[in-house]
Amino acid sequence: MDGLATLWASTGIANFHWQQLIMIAVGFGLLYLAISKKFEPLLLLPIGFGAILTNIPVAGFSAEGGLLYYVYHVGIDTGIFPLLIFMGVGAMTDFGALIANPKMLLLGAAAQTGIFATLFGAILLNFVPGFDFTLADASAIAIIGGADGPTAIFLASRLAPDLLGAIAVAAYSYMALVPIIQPPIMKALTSEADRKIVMEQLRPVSAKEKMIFPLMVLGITILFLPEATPLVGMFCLGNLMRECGAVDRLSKTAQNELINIVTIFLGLAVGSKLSADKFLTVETLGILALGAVAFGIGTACGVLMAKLMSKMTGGKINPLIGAAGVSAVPMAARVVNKVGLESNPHNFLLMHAMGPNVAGVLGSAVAAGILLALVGG
Amino acid sequence: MDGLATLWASTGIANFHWQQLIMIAVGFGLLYLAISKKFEPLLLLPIGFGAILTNIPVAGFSAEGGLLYYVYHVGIDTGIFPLLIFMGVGAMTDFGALIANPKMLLLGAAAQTGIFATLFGAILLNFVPGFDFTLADASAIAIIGGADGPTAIFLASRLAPDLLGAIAVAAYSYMALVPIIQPPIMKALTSEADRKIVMEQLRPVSAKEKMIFPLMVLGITILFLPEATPLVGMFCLGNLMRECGAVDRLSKTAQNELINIVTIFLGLAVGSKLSADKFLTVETLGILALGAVAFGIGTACGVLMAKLMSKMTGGKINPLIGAAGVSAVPMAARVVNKVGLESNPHNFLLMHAMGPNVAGVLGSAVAAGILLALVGG
Amino acid sequence: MDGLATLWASTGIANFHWQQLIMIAVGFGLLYLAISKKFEPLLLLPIGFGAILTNIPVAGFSAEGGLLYYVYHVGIDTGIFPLLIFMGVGAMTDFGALIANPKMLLLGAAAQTGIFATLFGAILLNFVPGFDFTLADASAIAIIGGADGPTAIFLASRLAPDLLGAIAVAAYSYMALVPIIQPPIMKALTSEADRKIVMEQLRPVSAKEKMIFPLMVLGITILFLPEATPLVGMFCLGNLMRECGAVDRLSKTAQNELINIVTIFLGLAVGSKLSADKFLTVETLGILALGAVAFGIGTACGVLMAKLMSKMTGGKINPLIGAAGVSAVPMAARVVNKVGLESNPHNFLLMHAMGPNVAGVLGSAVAAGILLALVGG
Amino acid sequence: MENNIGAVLLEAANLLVVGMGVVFVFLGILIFLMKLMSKIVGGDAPVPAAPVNTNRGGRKVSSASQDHKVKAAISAAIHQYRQDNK
Amino acid sequence: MENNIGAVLLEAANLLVVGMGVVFVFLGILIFLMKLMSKIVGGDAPVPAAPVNTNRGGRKVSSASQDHKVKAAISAAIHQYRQDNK
Amino acid sequence: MENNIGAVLLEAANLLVVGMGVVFVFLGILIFLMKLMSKIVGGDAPVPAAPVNTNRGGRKVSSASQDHKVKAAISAAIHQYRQDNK
Ligand code: NA
Ligand code: NA
Ligand code: NA
Repeated sequence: MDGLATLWASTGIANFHWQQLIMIAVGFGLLYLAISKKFEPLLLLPIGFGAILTNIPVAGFSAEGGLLYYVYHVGIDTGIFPLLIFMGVGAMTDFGALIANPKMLLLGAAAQTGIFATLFGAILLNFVPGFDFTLADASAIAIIGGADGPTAIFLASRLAPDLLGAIAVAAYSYMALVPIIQPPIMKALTSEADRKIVMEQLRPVSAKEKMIFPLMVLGITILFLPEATPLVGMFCLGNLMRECGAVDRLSKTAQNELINIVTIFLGLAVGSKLSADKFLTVETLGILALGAVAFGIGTACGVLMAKLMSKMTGGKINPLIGAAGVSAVPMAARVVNKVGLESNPHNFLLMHAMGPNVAGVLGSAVAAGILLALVGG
Repeated sequence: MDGLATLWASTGIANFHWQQLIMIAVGFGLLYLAISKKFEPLLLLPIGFGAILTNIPVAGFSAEGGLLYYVYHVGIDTGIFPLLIFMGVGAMTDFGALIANPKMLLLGAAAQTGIFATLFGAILLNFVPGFDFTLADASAIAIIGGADGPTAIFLASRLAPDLLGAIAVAAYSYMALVPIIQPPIMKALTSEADRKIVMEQLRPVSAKEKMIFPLMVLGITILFLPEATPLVGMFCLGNLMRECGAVDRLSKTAQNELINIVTIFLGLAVGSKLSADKFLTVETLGILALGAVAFGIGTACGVLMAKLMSKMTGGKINPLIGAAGVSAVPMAARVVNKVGLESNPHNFLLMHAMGPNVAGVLGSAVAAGILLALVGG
Repeated sequence: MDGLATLWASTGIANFHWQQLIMIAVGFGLLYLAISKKFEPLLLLPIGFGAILTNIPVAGFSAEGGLLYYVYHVGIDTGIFPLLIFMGVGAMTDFGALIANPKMLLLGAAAQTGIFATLFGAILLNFVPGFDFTLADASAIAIIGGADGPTAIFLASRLAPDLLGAIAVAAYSYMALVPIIQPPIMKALTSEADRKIVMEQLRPVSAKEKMIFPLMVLGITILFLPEATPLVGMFCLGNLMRECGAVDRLSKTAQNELINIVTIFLGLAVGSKLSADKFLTVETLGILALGAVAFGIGTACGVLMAKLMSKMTGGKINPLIGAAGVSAVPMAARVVNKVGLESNPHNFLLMHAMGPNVAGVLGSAVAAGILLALVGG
Repeated sequence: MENNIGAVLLEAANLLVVGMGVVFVFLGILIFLMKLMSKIVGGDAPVPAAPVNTNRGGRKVSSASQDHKVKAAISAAIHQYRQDNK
Repeated sequence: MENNIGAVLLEAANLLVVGMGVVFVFLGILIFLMKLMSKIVGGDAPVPAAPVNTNRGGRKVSSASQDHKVKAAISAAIHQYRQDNK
Repeated sequence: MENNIGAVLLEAANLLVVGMGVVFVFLGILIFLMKLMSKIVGGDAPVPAAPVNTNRGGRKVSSASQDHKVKAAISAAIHQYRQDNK
């Protein structure tokens, strides 16, 4: 019966390192957050599952020839998966609210302060023993403040692949935590009177404007920031397919089956980066802390900018909508709406917050392009 | 007009080997079985078509640079296609009937005797001149008794790629033949009184139980049989997506578009292994014979185990449901139901047979893991 | 602030070559044709977008490691994308009208004269200084006359990859221009009396005939022209899935999600071949001119053949339907219907024109096979 | 070089003749086989739907559902067409 | 060579015994764990559907009502937006 | 090493200033262009839906009537085809 001995030698029990057990527990923790807490379940469920699979001893999911090895190298190493997700998100995004009120872009810009301030903070953290972030690491970590999952994954795969797992987990977790992180900051920086401001109805937007918008965004990105064109370009392609009215079957597929398929694989591949040696480090704690800081600063700067604009327009803008500038579509806009309703139960800010919300997506893609141009390659 | 001569020299007529003609006939035969006889058409149609394409002279479908060459190497050599199919099947499987009656797992275990007995039989066949199966070959052949297509393809791609075509064809053919193979065995091993036994209604199963189940299966597979985690893990991922209620759009895509796309390619790639030199051998006859034996033994052992359990529970279990333990979901369960109705027209065994049926899927994945651990690598 | 200098050095403005600007303008022009003029938008929109992306300086979409680099090499270099499109088109094609009236195949044959005459013309063009088409180039260009996008892309990727961009753009543009190119030719070659001919109702076609048809086409292609089996085989696979009634879920996926996904990527990859050095040449002008000639000759020969058949059958065939033999399904058939209605407002030729129309698809796939056999490899 | 073009021209002419010939022969064979098939499987009968249905008797219902599917396909196509032509 | 087959046969017999043993042990453990789970999450209770439903019911209703409010707000906003953009 | 961190800190500060500056400039240009576009394509007009609709209306109607004819032809043909294939 030496078969039994061989079999015993190949069990998980006989091969576990305690770090793998902890990482599998982390994976189950992510599944719990995804399923029970509804934390961005579409991504965190496959990420958590991938984290479990990659830490199974003997099975070799992420070893050469393993399933996750292939998925990671085909989809993330090449940058293809996040770009396809971005195309799908573009096909799902309605820029109407932003086109009706272009100034909202300033809120999407202000909220990016979270990114660049966190970059500075990450380097500061190097004074703490145990941390040694390069500028590339710091940039990849800082993009968590962009509150945009695919952008974070894309940039991390380019600048700091070793930190990708922690960065992606932090990005999606904080995006899910927006309803908890943002309201206190929003309330601290605004007065009750501010929050009661009713904004005037948005003007209607024509189909033609919606169709030209992605081309315009693409055009100026080409001119001024070509490093951002992979992200912005695929996003604009999706949005153009959505708005042009001529390729509805492609648009429908891009925002349904294609994005679903890619999401499953992207999640598994990100999870495969949650190995013990990469994740169970003090740097992960730093990343989680910096991510929270980034979200906070982004939210605060968005609100402050909105407050400034409110002053300058004589109180036509409710400062709360500045918080939506971090992106985290559509969660942040919903949080704005909810906080606004608490102060004035007849004041529906959702559509007004959608403008800065989608502006935040563009803003963080632009920030990613700047970081790629200055820090990358 | 030397163009005509060149063209003639490139016709199929001028280049055929008779073996290719026979294999193309085999391909058309598989199409006939798939379309007219409804033998597992979703797989046998693309397999048959792939068999035709790969045997066309001059066209080079399976030569380097050919379509089937790429599809095989990307999808089967890597093991990705069968694993994705397994994920989709997991997303389609309802374990409710098994969770309500966990003892049914014993039937799913008993039916795996077909696999291990056939392995022994395959080695015995080496006494016949012309056969020379290694232990790896024998294991890959024996898994046909698991009555599970993707498991058979996955194991064969790992242990005996040269036999993959014949093994896959045998597995799917016998799965389609379940309604013909099983009833005589079932009737021979049970009495009319046995077959009339009415089973008590299954208890309701909560959504929470269904959600925890795949995680539990994954957990003990990690602990005791990590070699089985590629198959079991992807199956559990699909099932978790189905049952958790948080990622319905992923679950829907996994069990529809994604599995459909992969099925087309998997079938073509399997068909590409039906080349004359691999298929027109005496070993193929051996594989077909052993496959039938495996099915028969699996069915018999399932029924006998059910009979034993019926005795021990004082006749609360209808022995017929043991036959469903081979898997071949849901065909085997339907056959049980039909044979049961012949003896007692008011006795609906379908839901009771679904328990052993899905248990059989787990059982053969576990058996595959054991074979990989002991014979593979 | 040397960051600003670095950033400026990486802007598009600082890196543009004027040729790239022109090619980006060409890309926007294709988007305009696709969206505003509805020129085959499903393909021309992604082609145009791909043309823009590939010509962005710094971004490196088509450089090694860029998105379009991967898409092109995975999908077009291998020939996989056009073949999958062909499978999807097969799954969308109803051969009923052709099966009811097999003689229509002669019209599909006659219209291929456009291909072979253009091949001759392309070589003739070598007398003009600046042109230097090889026989392979000429063949790839000539296939534009087949009025079938995926066939043109497949053949060009095999025989003249450098010309692929221009050939694909020409093929889809002229297919979209069928309503403008064909009517004058049709009217010039037919009399008012010809155009008034009412054709007798088509006989009903059984499901069995429809199911056997793709197998028969595959069979004789295997026997006589195996070089055409990649195209014809995948087309027949799609059509068999459609007509056999046993694999509806595969057929549905092939003609919807799968073809949509592949269309997006195919378009982008074709667009990536629209680089300045390949497209801004006098050869592109030659290709555009030859393509128009090919369409014209194909249309004319189809109509003339139909006229001959009309004479021989004593006026039972309306010569207009010959024009549909070029393929461009279903546009050409619709044009026939429209021109027919102008002469006789009660004469609906649509179903009669569908016969030659789908025959034209087979005809150009056959022609492509001949060119591959005689000119290729 | 013009001499060279001449040689290629000859080849192209050769291709023109051989190519069109083969296209016609190939599709001609197909015509012949299609007619043969129609005779064999009964598609040419005066009331052609009837024998087929009888032949397939048990599957009559399924062929009806097949029709249904064809109709669904047609209406899907029309739907798409309308959307394209908006 | 027959001697060789003999050795492989022995190995196959070994596999047969070990394999079936492990399959039964593995699925046996699973049976045990499933029963345990059913007891813990309450699936085995005499009227099993009830406690489970109550258990989840509380959460469901509260989250549903919360959801409902959000949905009302959203649909009001969307309605307004649509009218504006007509 | 702290000296090294100092250098990187300086670079990070530089990035903070340049980065935020470029983000604002970039999105500022976009604001300008969006307002320009709205003026050109008529989205900002007092009754903005009207001119746009008129603008596109002409095309829509003509293409609609064209569509109608084609659809009539198609549906006639399909009707005939369906009856034949019953
Ligand atoms: Na953002
Ligand atoms: Na099984
Ligand atoms: Na054609």
